[in-house]
Order: sequence, then structure tokens, then C-alpha cells
Amino acid sequence: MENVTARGVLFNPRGAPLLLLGCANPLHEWALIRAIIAEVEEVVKKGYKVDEVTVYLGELQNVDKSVMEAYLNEAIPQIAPGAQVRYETEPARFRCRVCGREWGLDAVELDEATREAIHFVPEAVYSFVRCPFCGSRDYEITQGRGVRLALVTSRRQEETGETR
Amino acid sequence: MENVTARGVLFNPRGAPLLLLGCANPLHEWALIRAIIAEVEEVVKKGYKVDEVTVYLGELQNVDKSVMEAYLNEAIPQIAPGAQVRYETEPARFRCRVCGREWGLDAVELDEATREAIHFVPEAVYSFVRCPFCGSRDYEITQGRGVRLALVTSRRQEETGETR
Amino acid sequence: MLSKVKAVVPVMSAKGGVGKTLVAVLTALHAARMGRRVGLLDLDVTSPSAHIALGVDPQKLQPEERDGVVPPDVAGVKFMTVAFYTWDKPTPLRGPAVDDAIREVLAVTNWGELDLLVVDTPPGLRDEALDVLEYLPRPRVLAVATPSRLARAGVERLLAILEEQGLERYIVENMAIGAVGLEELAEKYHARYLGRIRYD
Amino acid sequence: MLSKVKAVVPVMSAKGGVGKTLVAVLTALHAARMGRRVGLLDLDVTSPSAHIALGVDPQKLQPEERDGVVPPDVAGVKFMTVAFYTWDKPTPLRGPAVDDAIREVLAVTNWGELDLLVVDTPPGLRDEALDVLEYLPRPRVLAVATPSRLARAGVERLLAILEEQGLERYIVENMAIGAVGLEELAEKYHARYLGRIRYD
Ligand SMILES: Nc1ncnc2c1ncn2[C@@H]1O[C@H](COP(=O)(O)OP(=O)(O)O)[C@@H](O)[C@H]1O
Ligand SMILES: Nc1ncnc2c1ncn2[C@@H]1O[C@H](COP(=O)(O)OP(=O)(O)O)[C@@H](O)[C@H]1O
Ligand SMILES: [Mg+2]
Ligand SMILES: [Mg+2]
Ligand SMILES: [Mg+2]
Ligand SMILES: [Mg+2]
Ligand code: NI
Ligand code: NI
Ligand SMILES: [Zn+2]
Ligand SMILES: [Zn+2]
Repeated sequence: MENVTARGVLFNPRGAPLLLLGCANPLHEWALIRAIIAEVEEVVKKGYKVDEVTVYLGELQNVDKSVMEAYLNEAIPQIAPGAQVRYETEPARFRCRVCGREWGLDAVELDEATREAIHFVPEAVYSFVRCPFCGSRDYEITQGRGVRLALVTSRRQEETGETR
Repeated sequence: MENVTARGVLFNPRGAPLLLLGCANPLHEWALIRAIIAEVEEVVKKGYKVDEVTVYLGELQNVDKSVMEAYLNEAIPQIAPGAQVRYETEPARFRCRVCGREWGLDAVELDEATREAIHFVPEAVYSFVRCPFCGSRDYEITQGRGVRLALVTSRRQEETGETR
Repeated sequence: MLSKVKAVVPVMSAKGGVGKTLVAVLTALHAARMGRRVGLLDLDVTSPSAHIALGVDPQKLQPEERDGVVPPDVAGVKFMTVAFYTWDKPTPLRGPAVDDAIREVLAVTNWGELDLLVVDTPPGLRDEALDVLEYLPRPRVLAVATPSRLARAGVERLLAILEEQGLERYIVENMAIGAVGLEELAEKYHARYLGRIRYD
Repeated sequence: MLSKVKAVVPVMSAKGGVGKTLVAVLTALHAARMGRRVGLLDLDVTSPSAHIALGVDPQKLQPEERDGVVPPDVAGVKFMTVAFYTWDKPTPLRGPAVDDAIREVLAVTNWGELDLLVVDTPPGLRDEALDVLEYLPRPRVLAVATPSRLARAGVERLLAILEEQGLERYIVENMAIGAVGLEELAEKYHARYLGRIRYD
């Protein structure tokens, strides 16, 4: 058993052949779904058996969970037979590098246009939000940024032996 | 009991009044010693009792351990009575962001002038060393960079109550 | 979503103010006028300025949500910038946040089929430059240089990295005033010299 | 070791190539000629260039180890740069490494008593700019700007941040060619306008 945790949004930057489900979805979430599928495919191609896929949905980016579920619950069993798919919502937390204090999204006010901008690029938060305690823009998003994946995998039987 | 771990070299950037031991040491290590002392002082001033100070000495920077010991074994008990001081040498490890492989200093060759440059600013390693597997300069120093401090502290009796 | 993009040309330099943004924008506009399917991506995520050179207001022009995010068309160029989301507000970012923003933009932008994707970048050998080399498929780097002595060390450092990574590299000399050219630099680092642009 | 430094003046701009390095070097040299005890620190750790403007070879000139690292004297200015350790080799660094390098340099440099420490910085709102605001005591920022339209958004973003952080701020206009000045920008962000430097 092995735990593969990847940071940030996952995608195959070198452009693996894209996938299945020939339907054009009108949402930007579709690109994130594709990125997740490409990542799982990549791990399968490397010879791992995927036992569990956990999709963390960060509160900051606020993606449409029902859209994610609708597609991923269909697609993942196709490319990783037997894999369990779980979803977890992660509250957004920030820690200031200047004063050291922490806060969540409930401590700040965001209008509709700002929420929309952050939905597409979560780092847009740095344009709109300052530390509520000291006013600094030098803070970290410690959790709940965007879409994140954790995979529990095992080596496939026929592939065991030396790992490169 | 509480564990305060700080990353990187520690120093008080805003320039707390500097310390004791009125002797001018001919080595650059002295500046690092001062930074450690300032950090411990700061924690004591905040009302913590320091039970243990661990000084990690990274293989990459290769500081003179005997100089560190000579001064810190004297100074730390003065500012943090009862504190145990420990030293640990940390081997340098690198992980490539491009090919994912890891290596240590034994995998690379460095001449005297290069070692000297890295001794003063460990990040100079990026000027001289590339990933031995794929040639990339895009790698992380995962451990053993430079001088690092870990403190084990407890709240002082008279100060317990609300923490700010 | 770069799988249907034929050529990726990042415009780079270790030094700022040498004309990267101007060269990137003019290259994209020129290619579009020649009938190529071309995209322009501003990866200067903390100080985007390609939209200013293009003369568009990032708050008015917005990408469409269609199987990802489809960049709007500006004078025949598909244009993408984080300024669509950060507007012209100050957006100071530390390295990991720059990297995350760039990964996000690359993951969600739906370029469709392109003959050429021009990528504007900020100066310096920082996360953005490393991300360009790490995430973009077969980058053919256009190094922008000026004849100035202060700029020269910067170009040399960039060309040295491109050469050691075995990447295709081209030099454009911008704001040429006198006669001293950068041809020998091109020769030293085996880059192709594409010629010079005069000072206005 | 900045405890005996009276004034810290970082020279900054969100845009590159506006003359930060030149302004920083000239300011330091001028102050030294006026009899001030002055230091110059190049915080452009991935593309240092102050040594080039000063005309020194970083491999020949080296700091002394004495109670830390004592910057060598160049024309009356105590000068410190990572180029003493990276020479002119390419040194691409991601954000956390930039931050570590800056902390290391600040921790080990023994400036002694100074009236003025001038700090050259790279362009952009990145780790270096955030470190300047976080680690340097009471920074009095000198924002360098040019009249160019592309540069203007950058200055505005920098001044907005300095104002919201309540920091002292000054503007110098460099490479002024025409007549349009930046005085109204200074007014808008309550910065002191220090005048302009003509194009050469
Ligand atoms: N060939 C040129 N002649 C005159 N001005 C130029 C030329 N190229 C660029 N500039 C000006 O120089 C400045 C910097 O150009 P820019 O494209 O923003 O550089 P960078 O993106 O490298 O920072 C801008 O004001 C731009 O208008
Ligand atoms: N007032 C000026 N007149 C003519 N050239 C200048 C002037 N100020 C700067 N330069 C030139 O512009 C270029 C960029 O200057 P530099 O100080 O390196 O900018 P930065 O540090 O902001 O990147 C250099 O080649 C420099 O010699
Ligand atoms: Mg630019
Ligand atoms: Mg832009
Ligand atoms: Mg400069
Ligand atoms: Mg320098
Ligand atoms: Ni969406
Ligand atoms: Ni030493
Ligand atoms: Zn704060
Ligand atoms: Zn590698």
C-alpha cells in the first residue's frame, strides 16, 4: 500500500491524449474533471492499482460538487476498476506571515464578482483579501485552496519486482 | 509542552539588541550563533520556558560545529536556564522537480571555491549543481540545507492563562 | 490543454524592460494577420501587462466557460491573462502561489487548435521561468535582449540554461541604438539570431 | 545585523528595466561622496547586476569574515551581493529558496554603523518585495517609474501596496523624455515626488 498525494490542481502538462465522455459540458469544472482523470490514468499507466481516490474540494475555489460527482463517479471506475471514489470538502484557512494569525473565509467579505474571479484562479484572493488582523497581503493559504487529489494505490501483481 | 520548529536560518530581522560575550570572533559562524541566541531570547521574552534546544547543522552549509558548541554551550544556559542543548548533523538531500529522483552530496563533485561559496549562501548550490539524473536546475533541498533550530518549550508558571 | 497546440514560443529574458511584452504581442498579432491560428498567454501573473499593450480592459472582456475557459478573441488572437481575474489590482504572490496560479491557468484554458501559442513571461530566473521549462511542451524560447551592458549578463544566464537543457532558442535584439550587435552571443550559445528591432 | 543602520531605502518597481539598479547605485555613490556612511545591498538574488553597474568583478572582490561577513568597500560604499557567491552563473531559484537566500544574507552581513542602506531589488511583486517589507526595519521605499504607459500600471500597483501598509514612499521618474510627468500619481498615492532623471 502506498499513498500518492499531489499538491494543487493536477493536470498532465505535457498533454496526454484526452478522454472519453464525448459530451461538451458548459462549465469550467469540466477542465478540472479532465485533469483529475488524466492524473488517475497516468498512475494506472505507471503500473499501480488504484484502490481509493479522494477528491478534496477546497472552499476557496468553490467548485460545483454535483458536477464533479456526476462525471467522476462514471469515469473513474472505467479507468481504475475497483477504485473507491470519495469527496471531501476542505474549509479554507489562511495564515499571515507577518503577524502569525490564522483565519477562515467567514472573517472576510467577498462580493459576487470577487467570488467568481477566485473560482477561476484561487490566487486572485491576494488581489482582494488582506490579513484581517494586520492588513498584510503576505499570507499563506494553508488549506482549502482548490481541487486536490489523494490516491491510495498498490503495485499490480504482474508488475512487482524492481521499481525504477 | 509545545514544539516550536522554525525553518531556515533564524534571526530577528527587526534587529533586537544584540548580545553578550563581548569578544569579536574571526568567523562568519559567529553571525549564525548570534541569530540563534536572538531567537532563543525572543522565545524566552514571550514567556516560554525553554526546555530543549536542538541545533541542526546541515551538511550543505558545513558550518564549524566546534565553534558553534563552544559559544552556544555557554550562552544558552545564561538566557534560558535549565535548557538542554543538542546538536544534530543533517545530511543534505535533494529532490528533482522534473524527474522526481533524489540524491545526496556524495553524488556530486564540488571544488574548494564552490564549497566556500555554498558555506556562505547555501542557495549558491543552484549555480553549480544540476540534477545528476536529468540535468535540471529545478530541484528542492529537502533537508540538510543550513542551520536550523527546534525548541521544546513550556509555558512559564506565572504566565499561564489566556494566550493572545 | 495544450495537446492541440503545434508550437509554443515563450518570450523570455532574465532582465526586465527589454521589450518582452511588446515583442510577444507584436509576434502574436503579426502571426494572426498572416492567417495563423494563434494564442497569447500572459504568464506574468503578479504584474500582467499584455492586456495593456493589446489595449483591452480585462474587466470588460471575459473568457467564456465552455469545456474549460475559452480565451476571448482580440484582433484574431486568442488571449488569456490572469488579469481577467485580478484586474489591475496589486497581486503580490510568493513562489508556490505563482506556481499554483500558473498550473491552474494551464489546466483550465481551452485553446482548441492552434498553430502557435506565444507566452509572455516576467523577467528573472524564478518560478515562472522554471514553470515554462517544466510544464510547456517543447518550448522554443525567444530570448529578448538589448545591447545594454547591464542587460547582457542576464541574456547570457538565460541562454546558458536553455543550452544546457537542450532547448531550441532564438534571440531578438530590441531597442538597438548603435551598431554593436549581439550576434556573437548568439554564436556563443548556439542560438539563432533573428535580427533587431530599432528603438521606435 | 541592521541594528546600527539608521535608514533603509529599498529601490523598487513592479516593472523591470526602469533604472532601479542605476538609481540605487548612483544614490549610494552620491551619499558616500557627501560623507555619509552608506551600504548597498543587491537583493536581486537570481539576477544580481549592481556589481556590473559598479564595475566590480564579484569573483575578485570578496567580503571578509569578521564577526559575520563584512562587505568590501567600493568607492566609499559597503557593497553586498550574492554575486560574491554565485558569480555570474545562472541561478534559477523558486520562491522559498529566494526567501532563504535573503534571510541568510541579512543574517550574516555585518554592516557596522551606517547612515543609509540602499537596497536594490528585482522587479515584480514577488518574494523579494514581500521580504523587503517583512524583514527590513522601517523601509522608506523609493519607487522608480518611467513615463511609459506599460510601466504605469506597475507603479500604481506598488504605490497602492505601500500606501495600504502605511510605509513611507517616494517616487523618482527616470528616463523622462517628453513633458508628461508622474506628479499626479504621486499625489494620488500620497507619495513624495523627488523629481526626474532625463534620458541619459
Ligand atoms: N523597440 C522599441 N522602441 C521603443 N520603445 C520600446 C521598444 N520596445 C519596447 N519599448 C518600450 O520599453 C518599455 C518596456 O517594454 P516591455 O515590452 O514592457 O518590456 P518587458 O516586457 O521586457 O518588461 C515599454 O515602455 C515599451 O513601450
Ligand atoms: N536615465 C537613463 N538614461 C539612459 N539609460 C538609462 C537611464 N536609466 C537607466 N538606463 C538604462 O536602462 C537599462 C535598465 O536600467 P537598470 O538600472 O538595469 O533597470 P532595472 O534595475 O530597473 O532593471 C540599463 O541598460 C541602463 O543603463
Ligand atoms: Mg513584460
Ligand atoms: Mg496581461
Ligand atoms: Mg536591476
Ligand atoms: Mg549585484
Ligand atoms: Ni466553474
Ligand atoms: Ni564560516
Ligand atoms: Zn497579519
Ligand atoms: Zn532530475
